[in-house]
Amino acid sequence: MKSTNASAATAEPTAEEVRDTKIYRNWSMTDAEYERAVGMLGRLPNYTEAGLFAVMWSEHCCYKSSTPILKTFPTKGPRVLQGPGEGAGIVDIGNGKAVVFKAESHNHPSAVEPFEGAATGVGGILRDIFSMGARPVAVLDSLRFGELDAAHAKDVDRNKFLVDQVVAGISSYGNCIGVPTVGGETEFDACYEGNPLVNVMCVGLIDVKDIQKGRAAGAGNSIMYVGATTGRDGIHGATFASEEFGEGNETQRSAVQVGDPFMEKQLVEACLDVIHNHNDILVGIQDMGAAGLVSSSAEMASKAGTGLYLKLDDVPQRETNMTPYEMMLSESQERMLLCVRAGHEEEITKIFTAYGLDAVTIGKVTDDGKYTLEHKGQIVADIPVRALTDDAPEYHLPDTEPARLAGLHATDASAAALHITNPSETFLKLLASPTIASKEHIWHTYDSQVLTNTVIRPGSDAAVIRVRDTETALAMTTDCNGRYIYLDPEIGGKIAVAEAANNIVASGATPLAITDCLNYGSPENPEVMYDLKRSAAGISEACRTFETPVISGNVSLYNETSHEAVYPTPMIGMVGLMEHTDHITTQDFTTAGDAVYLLSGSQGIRPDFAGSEVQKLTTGSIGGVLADVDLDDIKKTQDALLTAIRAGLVNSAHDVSEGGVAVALAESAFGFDSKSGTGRNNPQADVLGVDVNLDIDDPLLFAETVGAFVVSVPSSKAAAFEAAVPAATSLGRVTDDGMLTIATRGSGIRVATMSAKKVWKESLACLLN
Amino acid sequence: MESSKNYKVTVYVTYKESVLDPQGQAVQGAIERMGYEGIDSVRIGKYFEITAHAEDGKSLEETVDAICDKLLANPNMETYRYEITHAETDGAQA
Amino acid sequence: MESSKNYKVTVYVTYKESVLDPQGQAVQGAIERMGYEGIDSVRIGKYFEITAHAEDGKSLEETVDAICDKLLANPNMETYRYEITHAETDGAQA
Amino acid sequence: MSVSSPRFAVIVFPGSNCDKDLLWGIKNVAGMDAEFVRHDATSLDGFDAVLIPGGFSYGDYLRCGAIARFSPVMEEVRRFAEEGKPVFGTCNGFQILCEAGLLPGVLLRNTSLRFVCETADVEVANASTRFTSEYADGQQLRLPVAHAEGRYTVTDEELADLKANGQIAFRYAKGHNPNGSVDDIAGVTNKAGNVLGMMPHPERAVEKLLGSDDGLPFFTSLINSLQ
Ligand SMILES: Nc1ncnc2c1ncn2[C@@H]1O[C@H](COP(=O)(O)OP(=O)(O)O)[C@@H](O)[C@H]1O
Ligand SMILES: [Mg+2]
Repeated sequence: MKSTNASAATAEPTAEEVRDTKIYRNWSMTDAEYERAVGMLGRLPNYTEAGLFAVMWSEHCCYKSSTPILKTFPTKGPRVLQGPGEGAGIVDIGNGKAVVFKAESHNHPSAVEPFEGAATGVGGILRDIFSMGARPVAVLDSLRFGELDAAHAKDVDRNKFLVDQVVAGISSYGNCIGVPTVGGETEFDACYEGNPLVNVMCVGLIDVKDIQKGRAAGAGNSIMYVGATTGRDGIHGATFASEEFGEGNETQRSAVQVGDPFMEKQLVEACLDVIHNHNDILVGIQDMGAAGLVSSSAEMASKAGTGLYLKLDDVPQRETNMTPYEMMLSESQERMLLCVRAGHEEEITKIFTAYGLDAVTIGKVTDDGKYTLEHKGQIVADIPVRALTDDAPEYHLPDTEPARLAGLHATDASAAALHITNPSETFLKLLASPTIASKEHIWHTYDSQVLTNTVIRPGSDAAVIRVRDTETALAMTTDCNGRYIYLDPEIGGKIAVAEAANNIVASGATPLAITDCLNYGSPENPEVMYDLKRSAAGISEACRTFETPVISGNVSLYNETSHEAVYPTPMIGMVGLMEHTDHITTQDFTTAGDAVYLLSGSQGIRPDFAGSEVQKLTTGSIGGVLADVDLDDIKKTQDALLTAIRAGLVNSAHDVSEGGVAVALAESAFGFDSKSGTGRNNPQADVLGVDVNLDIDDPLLFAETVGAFVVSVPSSKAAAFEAAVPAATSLGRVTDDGMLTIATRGSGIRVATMSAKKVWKESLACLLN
Repeated sequence: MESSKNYKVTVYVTYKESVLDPQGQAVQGAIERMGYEGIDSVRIGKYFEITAHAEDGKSLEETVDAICDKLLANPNMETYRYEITHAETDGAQA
Repeated sequence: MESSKNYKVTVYVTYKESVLDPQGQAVQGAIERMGYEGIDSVRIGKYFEITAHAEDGKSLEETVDAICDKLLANPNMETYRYEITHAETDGAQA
Repeated sequence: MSVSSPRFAVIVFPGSNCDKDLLWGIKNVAGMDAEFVRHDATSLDGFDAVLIPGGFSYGDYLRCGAIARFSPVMEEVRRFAEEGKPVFGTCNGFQILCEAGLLPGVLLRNTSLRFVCETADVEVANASTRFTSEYADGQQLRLPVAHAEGRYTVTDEELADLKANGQIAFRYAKGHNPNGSVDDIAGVTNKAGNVLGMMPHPERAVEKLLGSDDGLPFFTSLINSLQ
C-alpha cells in the first residue's frame, strides 16, 4: 500500500523533511521516540503519522512516565466492576446499581484561559462518565490557587482573577448542563501561583446491566461520529498539557477550547437514550477527550484487537481546508465516537437528530489491526493500531530523594507553638485564612440541588446524594494536603487517603473506592519522580487499610512555572456507601445540651505542627518532620464512629483537619446550611455554642492530628455512646449561650460564635472583593 | 479638567474567526426554525457604549486601547475594534 | 435564488435607558479600580454579525425587522438598531 | 384520584434540566398521572395542567427563555392558557412564560451578577390563587432558588397593576431578596390567575429528606383546583 504524504494542496513537510528538520520535537517527541516510530513502521512516518505518534505517545495520553507507578495501586475489590483502563471506574452498590466515577485535571488550559479551561474540564469528565452508560449525578471540584494577599503573591490580581474565572467556568458549565456540583476543596499556597490546579471529579449512577465499554469490535461495523463539529481548537492540547510553562508560552494559547454545555446536555440525553433503549445495535462508545479523534478511535480498536479505516472527508468540520493532522488532533469539545452494528447507522442518526445532533459514519472496523486514514482519495496514515497504543513507550525514570527534605526536616515544627500567646486571636486569624475560611462564596454559585437527590450540599465533611428507589445514599469528598506531601511524600500520601476516608465516615458512610488526580512537576526531574513514587506508595498502603481500591484516575505532570514545581498534590476523590439514609450525619451541632466528645487514636491530640495552617500562619513557612500516621488505629476509630452513627447515637460528627480541634469545634457550632432547608433560619443556629474542656496546652488546639473527630451525642444517649465507643473522651456540651468556650491547661478560647462565624464566613469574599 | 472634552466611545468585541460561538449557532438555529430564510451565519459579540472625557482624542485612544486589551476583550479568543466620536458636537471621527 | 445578493447585517441591541445595567456598572468600577480616569459611564449591549442573502435590501429589511422584534431584542427592556450592507461589493448602505 | 386523576404535562425543551425533578415531584411524590411532552409536540390534548421546568433551554444563549418560546409546543401552551387551564413555570419556565408574553415583566441578570444557589425565605403573598390555596397569606416558606437571571423587572404601571389585581403570589422575605427583583417579587400570576411563574423551585422542596417539603402544598393546591 502506498503511503503518500499529504496532498499537494497543503505545504506539509515530507517524511524526509520531518526527519531532517526534527519538527516532531515541537510536539514534545524525542529523537529516540521518533526512531522508535520509524522502527515500528519500517519506514519514515509522514507528517500526519508523526503527529499521531507524538500525540499518542505524549504523557497525557499514554502515561509513559507514570504507568510503572500506577501499576502499584491496589485496584481490585469484591465490589469493583471496572477498574482503571476504561473511561471511568465502577463499583457495585447493591440493588442492581453501581456508582461510576473518575477525576480529571484541566490545569494547563485553566492557567491560560481560566473560564473556558475550567468549563471544558467539567465537560470532559462528564463525557467519561456517560460514555460508560451512567447518568452523571454529581460533580466535585478540587482547586489550588496562589495566595490572595499581596504580601504572599507575585501578582495578587491575577490570582483573584483566576479564582473568579475558574469558579465561573465550573458554575457555568455544571449549572447549564444540570448536574449538581456538590463538593470540592479550595486551597491557597504560593507554589500554585503560576500553575493553578483545576481537578474535577464526576460521579454517575448506572444499572449494572447497562455498563458500556469503549470497543470497536466486529469487522465491518461502523464508526460513527456524533456531536459538535471539528475545528482547529486545541490542536496539540494533549502535548501542551504535558509541557511545563515557561515565560514565552503565549503562542500556545490557541490550544484552548470553548465549551458548549447546551450541546453536551443534548449529547448526554442522546447517548443515554441509545445505551438504554438501543443497546442491541451499539457495540461500543467512547468520548473524544485529549488528542480527540485519534486517541478515542485508536483506543477503541486497541481494546477490541481490531483495526480501523477512517474516511476523514466525512468528519464534520467547522472550518475549511482542515488537514488530516488537524482533524485527528483537534480537541474540539462535545464529541463522541460510537461503534455501531453494520446496517443500523440510520437508526442511530435518527435518534441523534431527535436531539438536534448530527451523527455520521466516518469509517469501518477492520480485522487487519491497522489504523488507516483516507483523505481526498489518498491514504494519509497507515499504522498498526498497537504501535499507537499498547506499544507506546514506557519509562522507568530515575528518582532521587529531593534535596529540600533534609532542610525541611531540620526545622523544628514546635516553634510554631511558641508564637501562640493569645489563642483566641490565633483562632480568629486561622478562621480567616482562605484555606480554612468558608468556601460559600464559591459554592453559592454552583447549583448543588438540581436532579433533586442532594441531601447534604457543600459545607459539611462530605456531600451526600440519595440513591432513588433504594434506602441507600452515596457520600463523596475530595481531599489532599499538598503541604504534607511536600514535607513527606509517603506519609502525606497516607494522610490524603485517610482524610478522605474520615470525611466519608463522619457523614455516616463506608468508604468504597477512590479516584485520583496526580498533580506533579516534571517527571524528568528525579526529585519529582521520588515524590510521585513515594506518595503513590503511601496512597496504596492507605487504600489497602481502608479497603478502598483505586478504580480510576488521572496524571497531570509538568505543573511548573519556570522550573518551580507545585507542591506534589495527589488529589484523592472518594465515594462511600450509606446503608440507609437514616445514617446521614453532618458536621453541624443540632441541639443545645448534647454531649461533645473527642474521638482520636490511642495517642489523643499530638503536637502535629509540621505543615499545619498554624505553622504557616505564625512562622510564614512550613517545615519539620511530619508525624507518621497509624492507619490501623485510624481505621479502628472510623469503625467505632460508624457503629455509633448506625446505632443512632450521634447527632453530628466532624473530622479534625486544617486548623485543628479548635476549628473543628467552631465549624460544628456554626450550624451551617449544609442540610438543605435548615441552618440560616434555624433560630437555634444563631445561639449555638460549645462549652468544652480539653486537657491540653493551648497550642495543641491548632495541631492537625489526623484521625480525630469531634462528635455530639444526645445527652440521653451519652451512656450508650460511651459503651459503644470506649475510646471517646468527653469534652463538654453544646450550649445555647452563643459562645465558643474552649478551656485548656492554658488560657483557652472564649469568643462569641457569631463573631467567629462572621470572620470565617466573610473572609473569602472579602479577599476576592 | 477645564480643557477636557466629552467623547462617546463604542467598542465592539467579537470572537476570533476560529473560535466556536455556540450562542451564534443557537440563534441561527432559532431563526431557521422560525421559518425565516436567507440567514447564512450569525455571530454574537459584545458592544460597549462608553461616555468619557479627555483632553484630546489621542490620550483617550490610549486609555481605550488599554481598557480593551486588559478588560473588555480576552486576547486569547476575542478581537475588538472601537470608534471614538465627539459628544455634543456633530460627531466627527477622532 | 439566482438573483439573490449577499448582505452583511449588523444588529445592536441595548437596554433601554430606564433599565438598570449592573454589568455595565461593574465594568465601569473595574476600569476605575485599574486607575484609568475619564470614563463617565459604561453600558453593555449585544452585537450580532449576520451574513444573509436576499433578492434585495428591502425584503431583507423586513426579515431583519421581524427577527429583531421577535427574537434578538425583548421590547420590554431593549431597543435595537441595525445596518445592512452589501457584501462583496463596496458596502453601500441599504 | 383513581381513574379520574388529573393529567400533567411536563414540557421538555432542549436544555431543560429540571424536567425530571418536576416529573418526579408531581408523579412519584404527589402521585399524579404525568408525562413528558417534547418541545416539538403539537398537541396538549388530554392534559389538565402544564408544568414548565427549569434549566437552560437552548443554553439560554440569547436571553433566558427567548428561543424556547418559539418551540411548536408553546403555541399549544398559549392556547391551553387562553382556555383558562393552569400553566405553571419555575425558573427557566418562568423566564419562558415572560418571554412568551403569557406573564408580564422580564427576568434580568441578578444584581450580584453571580449565579445564586440557596434556600430562600419566601412569603406567600396571595393564598387565594389556584396554586397557593393550601398556604395561608403571609406564610413563610423555605424554597430553593438557583439562577443567574432572576431579577424580576416590570414598569411602575405594571407593578401597580400586579398589586391591584392580586397577581403577586410570592415574595422574598424582607432583606432576603437574592436577585434584586422589584418589590421582592418571587412569583406572579397572569390577570386571570391560571398562569403562574416563579423563580423558586417548589419541586425541589417536596421531600423532608432533601431538607424541606414546603413546596408540596403548592402542588396539592393545584391538584385540588383540578378536582
Ligand atoms: N471548590 C469547591 N466547590 C464545592 N465545594 C467546596 C469547594 N471548596 C470547598 N467546598 C466545600 O466546603 C466544605 C469544606 O471543605 P474542606 O475545608 O476542604 O473540608 P474538609 O477539610 O472536611 O475536607 C466541604 O463541604 C467542601 O465540599
Ligand atoms: Mg473534613
